[in-house]
Order: sequence, then structure tokens, then C-alpha cells
Amino acid sequence: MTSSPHPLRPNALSLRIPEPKARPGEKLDFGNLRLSAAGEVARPPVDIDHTEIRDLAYRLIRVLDDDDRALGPWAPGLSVEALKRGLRSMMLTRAFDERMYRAQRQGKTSFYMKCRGEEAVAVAQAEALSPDDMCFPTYRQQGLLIARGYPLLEMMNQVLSNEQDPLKGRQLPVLYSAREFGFFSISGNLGTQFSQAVGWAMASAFKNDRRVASAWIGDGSTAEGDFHHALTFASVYRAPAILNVVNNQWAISSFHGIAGDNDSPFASRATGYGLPALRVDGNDFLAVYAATRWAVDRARANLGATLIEHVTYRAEGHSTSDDPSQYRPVEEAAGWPLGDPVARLSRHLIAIGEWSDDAHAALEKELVELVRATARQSEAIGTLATGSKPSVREMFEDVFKEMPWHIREQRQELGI
Amino acid sequence: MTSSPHPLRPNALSLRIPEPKARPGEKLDFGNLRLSAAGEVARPPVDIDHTEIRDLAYRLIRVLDDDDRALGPWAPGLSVEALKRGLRSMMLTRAFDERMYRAQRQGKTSFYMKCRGEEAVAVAQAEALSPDDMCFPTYRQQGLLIARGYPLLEMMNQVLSNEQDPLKGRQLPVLYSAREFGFFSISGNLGTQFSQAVGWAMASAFKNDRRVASAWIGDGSTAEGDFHHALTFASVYRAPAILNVVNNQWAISSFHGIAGDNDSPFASRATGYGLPALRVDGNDFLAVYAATRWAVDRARANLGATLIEHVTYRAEGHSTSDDPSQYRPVEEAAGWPLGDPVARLSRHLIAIGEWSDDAHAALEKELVELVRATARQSEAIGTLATGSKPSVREMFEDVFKEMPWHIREQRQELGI
Amino acid sequence: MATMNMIQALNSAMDVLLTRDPNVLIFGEDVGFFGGVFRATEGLQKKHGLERCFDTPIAEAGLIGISVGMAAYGLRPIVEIQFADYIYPAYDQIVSEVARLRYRSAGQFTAPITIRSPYGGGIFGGQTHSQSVEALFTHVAGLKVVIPSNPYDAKGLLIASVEEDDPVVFLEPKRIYNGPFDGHHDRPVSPWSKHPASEVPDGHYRVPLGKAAVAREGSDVTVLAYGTMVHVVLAAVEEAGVDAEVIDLRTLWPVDIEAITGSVRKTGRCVIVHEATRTSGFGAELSALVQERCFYHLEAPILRVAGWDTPYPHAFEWEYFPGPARVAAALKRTMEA
Amino acid sequence: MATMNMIQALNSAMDVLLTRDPNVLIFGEDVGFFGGVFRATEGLQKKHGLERCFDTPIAEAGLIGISVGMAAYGLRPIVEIQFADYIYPAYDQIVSEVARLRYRSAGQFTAPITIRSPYGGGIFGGQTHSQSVEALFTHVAGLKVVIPSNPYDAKGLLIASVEEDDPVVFLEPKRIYNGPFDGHHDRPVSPWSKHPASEVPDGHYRVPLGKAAVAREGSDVTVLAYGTMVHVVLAAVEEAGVDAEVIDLRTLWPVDIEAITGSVRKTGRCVIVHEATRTSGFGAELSALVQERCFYHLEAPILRVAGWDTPYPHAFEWEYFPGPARVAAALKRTMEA
Ligand SMILES: Cc1ncc(C[n+]2csc(CCOP(=O)(O)OP(=O)(O)O)c2C)c(N)n1
Ligand SMILES: Cc1ncc(C[n+]2csc(CCOP(=O)(O)OP(=O)(O)O)c2C)c(N)n1
Ligand SMILES: [Mg+2]
Ligand SMILES: [Mg+2]
Repeated sequence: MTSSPHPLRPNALSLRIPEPKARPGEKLDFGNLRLSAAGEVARPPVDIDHTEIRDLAYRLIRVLDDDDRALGPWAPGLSVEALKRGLRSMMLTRAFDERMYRAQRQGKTSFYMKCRGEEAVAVAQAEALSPDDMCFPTYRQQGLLIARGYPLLEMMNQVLSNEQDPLKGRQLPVLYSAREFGFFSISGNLGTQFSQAVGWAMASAFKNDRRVASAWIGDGSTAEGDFHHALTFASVYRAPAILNVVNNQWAISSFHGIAGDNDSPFASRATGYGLPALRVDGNDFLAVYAATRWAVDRARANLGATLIEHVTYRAEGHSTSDDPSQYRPVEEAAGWPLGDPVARLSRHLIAIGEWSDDAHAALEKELVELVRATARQSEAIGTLATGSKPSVREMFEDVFKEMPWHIREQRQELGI
Repeated sequence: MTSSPHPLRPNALSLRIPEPKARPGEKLDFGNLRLSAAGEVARPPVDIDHTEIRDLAYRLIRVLDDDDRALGPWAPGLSVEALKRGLRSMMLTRAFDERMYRAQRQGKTSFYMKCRGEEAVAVAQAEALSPDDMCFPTYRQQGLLIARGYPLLEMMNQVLSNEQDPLKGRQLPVLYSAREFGFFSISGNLGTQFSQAVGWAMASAFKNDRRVASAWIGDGSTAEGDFHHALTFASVYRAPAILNVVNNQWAISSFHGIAGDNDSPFASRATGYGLPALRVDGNDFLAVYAATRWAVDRARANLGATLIEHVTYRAEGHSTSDDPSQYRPVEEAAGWPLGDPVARLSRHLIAIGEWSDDAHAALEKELVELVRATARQSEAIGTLATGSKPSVREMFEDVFKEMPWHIREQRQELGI
Repeated sequence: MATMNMIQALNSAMDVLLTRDPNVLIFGEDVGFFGGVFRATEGLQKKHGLERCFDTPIAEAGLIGISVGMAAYGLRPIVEIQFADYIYPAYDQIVSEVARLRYRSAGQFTAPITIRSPYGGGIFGGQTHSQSVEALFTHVAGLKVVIPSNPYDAKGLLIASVEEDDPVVFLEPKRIYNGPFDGHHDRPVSPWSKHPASEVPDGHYRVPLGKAAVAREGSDVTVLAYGTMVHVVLAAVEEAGVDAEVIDLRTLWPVDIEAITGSVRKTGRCVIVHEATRTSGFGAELSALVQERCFYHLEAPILRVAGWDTPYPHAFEWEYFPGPARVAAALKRTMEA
Repeated sequence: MATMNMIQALNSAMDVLLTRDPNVLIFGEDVGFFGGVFRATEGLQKKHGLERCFDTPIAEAGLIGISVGMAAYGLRPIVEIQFADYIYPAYDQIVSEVARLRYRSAGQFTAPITIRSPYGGGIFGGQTHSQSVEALFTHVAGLKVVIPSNPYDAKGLLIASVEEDDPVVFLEPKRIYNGPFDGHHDRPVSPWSKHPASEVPDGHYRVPLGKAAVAREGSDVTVLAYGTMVHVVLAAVEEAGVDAEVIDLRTLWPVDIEAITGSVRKTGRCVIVHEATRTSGFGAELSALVQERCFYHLEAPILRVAGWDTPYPHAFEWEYFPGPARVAAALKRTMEA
């Protein structure tokens, strides 16, 4: 961060405009990242008083070390089966992203957003939540849908806005909705889902049920008022919610410091509301799972909400409309100190003797093939370019439960 | 706080609806108040790193002890003259409030809001700020105007909405604006001034000036998004601003716990944004002055914003439209553990041999007389009841700098 | 059957709703123990429990945000925004979320939320306790907008709104909470008990959304109004000595277009009255609709009587408020045209 | 004089403003180093310094809040809201603060803030990158609303807006940033360089607020439009073979009422075209104004062609967008009436 040029007058004030440490062509510098070693951070019981664990907001929960071993009290002891399931979902997410990105480049749809580098945040969390817990995601948690078994074909049909688009041509490609899979309708307006999740969690408590809500928000979007409202209401009503901040370091072209990560990490926001906060290595599948599990258990025990900051990195452009080389060094992704979540989990499975490079390559091939086959199926139904889309009547449906006279008239005006 | 009835199903969730410790007819209980002894809390240098003083958000800075002495490192060493000036301004504010409240009861205006019990927050802060620092107040800091010497007559003319109303009949009685006195136009919409103050402070820094902005917000209003935006922008741009939370325990009928003061004090909100926070006895003139001074010095040294929580008590109804006996014990005001700011400063002056009960009584009489005389003057100009108000033309002015055709037409339609 | 003022009728509606449906809950600023600054929720917490009617933090966007989540869970929230002037912080949640949830999720998730809020002037509330915000919601696809003008309708419309599967912005003309107000601020206030619409059944009933009421039959000119203005118009009609047909819209959107066009085709003249600022107010839409559909029946220009295009100024309450004199003048003007 | 597209013209306007007035500063999401997602502020940070053009947190209400404080200090902020669809979180700060500050402080404090925001459809942006929000601001007393339709006007109007002492909501039709668009999405795109209004002076000039432009003279019918729709209407007029007078409003509010009434009195017919949802759109106000002022000159009902009363659906871009076919049909209908 550089501050403004030295003011002319003595003792004059000056405005700080935070700047990232490195712009394109400059040397990488991750000196600002607050790291802890794997296994180093203590794991409190889930019923601990929040006042006793304020320091967790400033540490970094990590399980996997540089030798790919799982260390310390947060090591979740997940079964090999669960680990392999997680690896598969992350890899499938990545293969899906690649294919859909290409589809956009080929003009088959208008827009796409990848989550490369952040797959663990969604997939490990899906593993830690129960199927009937509700997710309130952003556009970068497609991994939740994939981990929860939502059909790839449906996702693709939406991305391609074809005749079988489950959202009937009304939504942008990546803004999914899948009630049956516990996945709330994604809004294009940032932040709104955060307080909504708290309301859903309050409803579960109101009904004396046992379901919890989990919400995700980007580092940049924490600046929206909804973030504050979510924390406030979650604190006041002790809502059983998991409030995830996905700190992938960038909000389009703005680095995390512009969202207020200069002087205190996002996790620490929670402590002032009387909520516990965990700061976790978001590229460490085991750590994300363990932290989420802790928060879920706490919420389910009627002890209220937890904020989790996932420290990760947006390894690609913001969306198909973005070119990150304009504002950050191209080497930044490769240099990211917390590595890649897929590679790390794969190496861990190898380290514990349950996986191999060959198995990995084979799985990758299988998944790419699966995605390709499904994509062919979806493209055969149609793409935005072929124009085989849902009936235009759908444009006028679902504004209200029953169509009022003025919409019926408008539909007629369009001749349908 | 009671929680909801025990749920029927085992392990079921339940919703916490916070409740105050005492409702009308119940025994007073201030057990939730986090107190420190006078002189107990350390005073760090103004250039300390915020990470080293997080604990101040959970303590209570107090200077005056039960024997009316000024103790400890926060004792500001104010001159007797300054103390007497402060006492006078607080007493004048109170006399003014009494008179205007009566004027409303007599039908001379529509509405009034007192600040009884909270006078120190405004008056001591006015003392700590420079005259060209800008205040962004709520409707309960009339003490700022009085301490800064804004003419009582102008205030009354506005309260009574008479011909000389400086705001030309356009604003509610208590929503003053006085640019020449560094007092920003008060909005009826809660919270908005908080981020505005940060913008003003940023402008001062942008211009390499030395002026700071000070903003006030009620405990209840901290829940608005503007609070979050103010803290976020102040943190990101290191704005020279003082962000005051006036925790007077109530927001109309809602106790401070409904605003989220159950599990962590309001002051602690700031630490998660990387801002220093001071929690201060708001009924202790010396403590308020000292804390504000610390924050002003820090801001002026280009070290950015400080949040100050003033722990005080709204000793009367929310406004002339409110009857607090409906929702809180009538004895609560008298039982308030931090006493009355006017009485405490007066007793302190007596304790240091600079004041006496007689002097106090004489001053009170003088001020009541001054207010009465001014009120007569103002009432002679007119009141809302007499209908002597500014020219109706004023209704159509200042919507824009120059009156556009449609407003001119509307004015003509009204026949003026 | 009891005699109720509007507050009592609204309170009774909420009592009925809480009693009949365990998924109904009410929240907002000061609505719990205290019962709301206008006392609309008085006694409901005590009767139905802390969790059925409770206070919230002062964060209108937060209120609406949590209500979206609750509705998605299957609850049916009634949210009070203390004054309509304070609905703006929640505008994004209402416009981008509440209004669009059904559409964008293809019906998977819905937001049957009722947003109650006192609106309008006539109480010396100044700029921030007097605004009429209806047009900011009629422009938003996916919202219904309802405004009652008397106790009977208030209860029946509120029950219908909450039982509706679509979100409803339910605006309450606060000036007539305690009695009908014809705009003659210098005359004694008449209580609701003298008005026939204060006879309100104790139990459950609905006044259907989308249906206007004819407040007065007539043949000279059609007057479209809602809320407080219905009473002002009725007074003005008498004073102008014009045989006007006064239509109380009750539901602003989707509006009862047949009631409007039927009447205007009969009378050939139309005056539209509302408190909100004229420019881009709901009167503009009504004027456009009438003009589009009754062009060949119109014998005079459609006139609008509305609040001026200024903020609502404290001391000029009665110069701002579109009272009976201004309405009567418009009636005469349209008859002379 | 240079050939500029609309983005370049806006960029040039801001460059001129930053150069001439040290109190002008620009901020918004991604506007600093990167130069904005539509590149309108490209190069300005580099040329004028970090503090003159910088990135902000993603908090539209915060952006506007700080701009009010800055304006009160004497600065002249230009704020970018990345898409008009995201202006809603700032609605309270705009309506309750920016618009009313001068009035409520009796002129002590003013808010000469220019809020720039790309709006409108035609880019497959779906529900949240396509909205037209103008009517939500024309209803608010104290705001001016400006929408340019070509590079020359864009630069001149932006300079005039920033130099104006009143707040301006400056909406930029994003579909025509890079070239005029006549609604024929299936035909090749034509660049601005072929359009005369792409000749833009390098230096300072103003296009006055409150003055419409006649985009095409004609005698059969008056068409009122703004932004992208001006180009769509011009195409539709040719296709319909109607001698229409096309008025490009440029300033929506306060609108150039004389230009409108003068033209409608001449032609006797009027069609209003906008992209926004029809109900309570700005077209309703225009229709009401024309009807009130030109009643006796009207030979046919005033028609509105607008976006449907639904959210803007991704896959139905061209079924939603009021293209030349719909405009032409309305022109023919009004001529036959
Ligand atoms: C209310 C609102 N403001 C602005 C935008 C435009 N926008 C879309 S994504 C984005 C950046 C979000 O960054 P972050 O929250 O960090 O999430 P990430 O993209 O990194 O996952 C912006 C500014 C929006 N969609 N909604
Ligand atoms: C945006 C908004 N919401 C609601 C209100 C109504 N209201 C006025 S004062 C008040 C309580 C404020 O309490 P607090 O912030 O604690 O301030 P205090 O009155 O105690 O000084 C409320 C809810 C308002 N003025 N503005
Ligand atoms: Mg991000
Ligand atoms: Mg308070």
C-alpha cells in the first residue's frame, strides 16, 4: 500500500488510497498475508464462549502442511471415501468450469464465471453440511451444486439458456436456483443473500427444527450493508447460521484492501458483534471441512452463528468479461502461497497411500469426458446461439402467482 | 434477557428474542452494564497501533469517582474556566429542553425531543473539537449548538416554525442545520450522517487541510447499513473522523440488546475494522472530553478514525410522542448507575473548591430566565399555532438552485 | 361485529392471522412489547408469544432481508416499516429480491411477505414522516400495492394480503388511523365510530385484492383516489356541487382497470387525486391508462391534483396537502372544460 | 475535434473536468487503476493522480454517503454506480439526502453530485445488468435526470451536469457505448465513427440541461424518446414510412416541456418510447403531461411502447427489448386512429 504524496503544508492531513503490493510488471509480494503453520492453531470446544476465542480471527486454521500431511487438532479425520468424494467434486467442478468457459468463448452463451482455485470452499462445506441445510451462495459456489449431486445437465441447460433451462430463460447463466438441493436462488445483486440466510436460520429456530443455513459472500461484498445486517440479526437472535466470507483477494479489479482488509482481517469483523470467527486456509480441503463442521455443530447446538473467513485466491478472471492481466501480475495466481486446493488434496491422498498420479490423471480424464458428453447432450437441446429456448410465454409467467390483466394484455400485444 | 420457551423436541433449535432485564413493575437490574472504576483504564499514546488497545472496547473510561474527584490517566486537566463553561452549556441545554418541551405541550409546536441525561456527550465534545471541525449530529446533540454559541433565538424560531425560522418552515423542530457553526443539517432518516461525516473527513484529507469531522449515532441506529459503511470507508481511507455511538440504552421502546449489545459492546464493533475504540462513561464530562480529545488528536495526526461508545441513559421519553412508562420501569432513570452529568460536574467543581450549591442554584435561575426571555421573544415572532410562518413562497424555493418551470407553475397554481 | 378505528381493525386482522396460521409472524421496530409507535400491534406479543411478534434492530434492509429467508422457509412474515419514509434503505431487498424471487427461481422460491407501513401527510410530520411512496413500488414488476381507506377494508385487505402468495406493499394512510379526515383541518375531528365502515367483523374475512370500491356514484366526472384522499374527495365533491363518481382504488396495482374505464366511459371526465409529489406519481400512470383506454369518451383533459414537487415542508402542512379546495377547483375546472 | 465513441466522449468530459477544477474527484467500484468495467475512467488515475480517481468498497450507499459529505466540504464528486441495477442500495442516501439537502438546510448545504451509471438492455445482461431506473428518480423532487443518446451530447451533458449546482442522476445507455443501435440485433453493428454526433471537441463545452433535441423533424406524429431508443425510433420511423418528429429528451427532468407541447400541437399525435417497464414508467408522466397540455390538439390516443411489466429475462432479450417492429406498429396504429 502506498499512501498519497507528501502533503505540501506541515501537519496537513492526507488521504490514504490503499493499493495492492504489486501491479502488472511488479514483483510479487504476499507479505500482508497473515499465515499460521499447519496444525498450529488450537481447536476450542464448540460450546466455548466467543470472548475466549477472539484470537482465532487473526490466526489461520490450516491442516495440510507442506509435506501434504494432516496436522493438529483441526485435522477432521475424514474417511478416505469422503476425501475422494471431495476430490472428485472439486475436479468435476473444474472440468465443468473449463467447458462452460469455452462454450461462452464459442458464442454458445453470453457469460460465464469460474471458481478455479476456490473449489474447496464450496465442496468441503457441502460435505460438512447436512443435505437439508440451506445454502445461500454467490455465483462462485457452483461446487455446492456439484457436490450435492445436482444434475450437470440441468446446470448446462441453464448456462446455455436452452429449452430445458430449469429457470426458463429468465436468469443469467451462473445464477442457479435448486430448491430440492438446498440451494437458494442466486441474486445478481451482491450481498442480499447474507441477511436472507439469517432469516432462514431464524425460521428454522422459530419452528424448533434442526436445520442450519449457510451463506457465502465475497471479500469485496462484505462492504455492502447486508453483511452488517446479517451479523447484527444473527447476533441478536442467535440464529443457527454459518456466515462465510470467501476472501479470494480480488473483487473484479479491486484488491482486498479496498474492501477494508488493510488493518484487520475480515474474520475479525465478527468479534465486535459477539460472534465467534474462524479464519481458515480456504485452499485446504481438510481445514475448510473442519472449520465448517465446528460452526455447523455449534449452530446445531443452538449456540448461534459463526463467521468463517476463507483465505483463498481467484485464480482466473472475474468472469468471461474480465481480463485480470490489466490490473494484477499474471504470475500472482501461480505464486499464491496457499497453493491449489485440488492439487493439495490429491497430494494428501497420495501421501497417505490412497491415491496416485495415475489415478488422478485417470479421474481427470473420466471427468472431462463426463462433462464433454453431458455438454454434447445439452448443446443438442440447444444453446443461446441456436435460439432453441424456452417458450416465450415463460417471459410473462411467475411475475405473480396468477397472471394479472396487464401482463396478459402485454403477452397478447406480443402476439402470444 | 430471557430466551424462548423450552422447545418440545429434543435438541431442537429455538429463537432467542432478547428482552430487557426489567419491564414496568419489575425490579431494576443493571447487571449487564460493563463497568470499570474511575481512573482504572490506562491511557495509551494517540499514535499507538490499534491492535494493542482492543481491550479498551470492553472497558469503561471514567474519570470522576464517587467522591467527585478526577482520577487517573484520562483526567484531562481542563481549566476551571472550561469546566464552568461546560457546566453552563449543559445546564442551558437542559433549561432550553424543558422550555421547548412545554411549548410543545402548550400546542406551540408539533414535536420536541429532549436530551436530558446525555448533555455531556454533546457539550464535552464541543469543547474537545475545534470550531471549524464539522459535526454530523443526530437530533439529540442540541448541546453542540448551545456550546458553540448558536443563538438560542434561532433554535427557538425553528422549533416554533415561525416567520424567522432559519430553515424557513421546511424542517421539523429539532432537525437543525447551522453551517456557520459547523453543524451539519440533521436528517430525519437515521444513520445517514455517519458515512457523510466520513466523506467530509476524506475531503479535508483530500484538500490537505487539518479539519476533522465528528459524527453521532444512537445505539439503535448502529444497526443501519450507514454505520457499517462509515466504519468501512473510514478504515479504508483512514479518514480523520470521530465516530460516536451514543448508547443511551434505548431506541424508542427497544432496549440496547435489540440493537445487538447482548454479547459484545458497541465499541467493539470497531476493532474488526482495524479502528481503535474507546468506551467511555458518557455521563462523566471529563471522561467524554478526554476520550474525544484523544480521538481528535489522533485524527489530526493523520492516524485516522476512532469509534467512541458513550454509555449514557435517555432519562426521558424518546420524544413528545412517547410514554416510556409503557415499556420500562419509571425508576430506571433515577437508578441509572452512572448518575446525571450535570450533577456530577457540578459536584466535581464543588469538590475542587470552585463552585457551590448556591452558585449552582443561581446559575440555574439565570439560565431559566435567559431561556424564558428568549422564548418570549421567539413566541412574539410567532408559533406554529399562531400561524405566523415564513412566506409560503419558501415552500417552493431551494428544491433546485433555480426554480424550474414545473415548480413555478405549481406555485402559480397555489396562487402565489 | 364491533366498532373499530383503523388501528383496531389492523390489530384485529393480525390477531386473526396469528391465531389461524402458526407460520405467521410479525416483526419490526418497536412492534413487540410496546405494540408499535401507532399501536397497531398492541397486545399481540402478550397474547401470541415473544416469537410471534417481536422487536428488531433498526435496519429496514435487514428486516426485509430476513423476511425473504423466512418466507423461503415457509413462514409468512408481516413486516412493519415504522414510517414509509424509512422504507428506502430496504429498497434493494424489496425491488431486487422480494419482487423477483418467484420469477427468477421459476417458482421454486416465493416471497409471500406483507410489508405494512404508515404513509402520507396531514400530521405535521415534516419531510420524513409524511411521504407517499406508492409510485416507487407500482413501477416494480412483482409487487402488489394496497392502500385501504377505512377500517372495514383495512382489516379485510390486510388479511387478503397476508394470505396472498405474492408480496404486498401495504400502505396505511396514517392520517385516518383514528378517524376519517376530509382535509378540513380547521374543523373538529370526527371519530370512526360515526362512519359505517367502522363496523368490522371480529373474525376472518377478506376484501379481495384488485377490486376497487365505488365510494360515491355519480355521472358528471370520475374521481380516482385512495387512502386519505377518498375522504377529502368526498368532501370536495359536495362542496363543488358536482355529481362525481368517486372510485376508491384500494389496490393500486394491479389496478381494477374495469372499474376505472367503466366509470370514465360513463362520465367522460376524470380527475385523479393523490398526496404524493405529482411528477411520476401514480396519478401519471392512471392518467395514461385512462387516456389510452377512454380517449374517445373524454370530454375534458384528465386532471391531476397532487402534492407539490417539493419535499413535504413542516410548517406548510396545509399548503402542501392537496385539500378539498384544490380538489374542488379541479372538479369545477374539468366540468367547465 | 476528434471522432469519439460514447465511452471516449465521457472519458474526455471527465478528463476536462479533472483538469479544470481541482475539486472534482471521481470514485466508484473498479474506476481507479482499472478504469471501470466499461473503461469510462481509463487513464484518469494515471494522469490525474491516485486521489482524483480511485476505487471504493462495494457499497453503493457508502459511495453516495461519502459523496454528500464531500460535497458539503466543497468538492464536486462524480460517482460511478457500476450498473444502474445496483443503485438501489443507495436509494435512501439519494432520495433522503442528496435530493433534499439544499431544501432542508435552506441552502446552507448543497449536494452538487453527479451520479453516473450505465443503464438499459440489449446486451444479454439478464435481470441485473439491463434495468432502466429513470422513473425512480424523476419522482424524487430535487434530482435532475439526464440521459444522452450520442457522444457529442454525452460529453456536453456530463460537463454541464458536473458544473451544475444541483445533483444529477446521469444515466448512460450502455447498449450504445460503442455504436448507435437501432434495435436490429441481427444486422451488423455500425460504429460511432459513421455517425455525425461522434465528432466531439477535445476541450470544454456544455450541452445545456433541460433542453431537448429534435432528432428528426416531421409532421405526422411526435415521438418522445431518450437514450438507445432514439436510434430505435429513427429506424422504426423509416420502416413505418411515417413522417414523424422524433424528440430526444436528453434531460428527463425537468423536461423540456415546450419542445414537447410545441411538437405535439403541430402533429396532433404522440408516441412515447422507453425500455423501462411500462407501469409507472417515465412514459406515464410524459403521457399525462401531453394529455393535460395538448388535449384539444390530440387526434389519437397517446401510445406508450415500453419494456414489459416483468423483470428483464436473459434468454428473451429481443422479445423484451422494445425494438423497431413494436415502435413501427405503434406509429402505424396511431396514424390509423
Ligand atoms: C450491489 C452490487 N454492486 C455491484 C455489483 C457488480 N459486481 C459484480 S461482482 C463484483 C465484485 C465482487 O467481488 P467479491 O465480493 O470479492 O466476490 P468475487 O467475485 O471475488 O467472488 C461487483 C462489484 C453487483 N453485482 N451488485
Ligand atoms: C431509517 C429510519 N428508521 C426508523 C426511524 C424511526 N425512529 C426515529 S428515532 C428511532 C430510535 C432511534 O434510537 P437510537 O438510535 O438509539 O437513538 P436515540 O433516540 O436513543 O437517541 C427510530 C426507530 C427513522 N427516523 N429512520
Ligand atoms: Mg473476491
Ligand atoms: Mg438510543
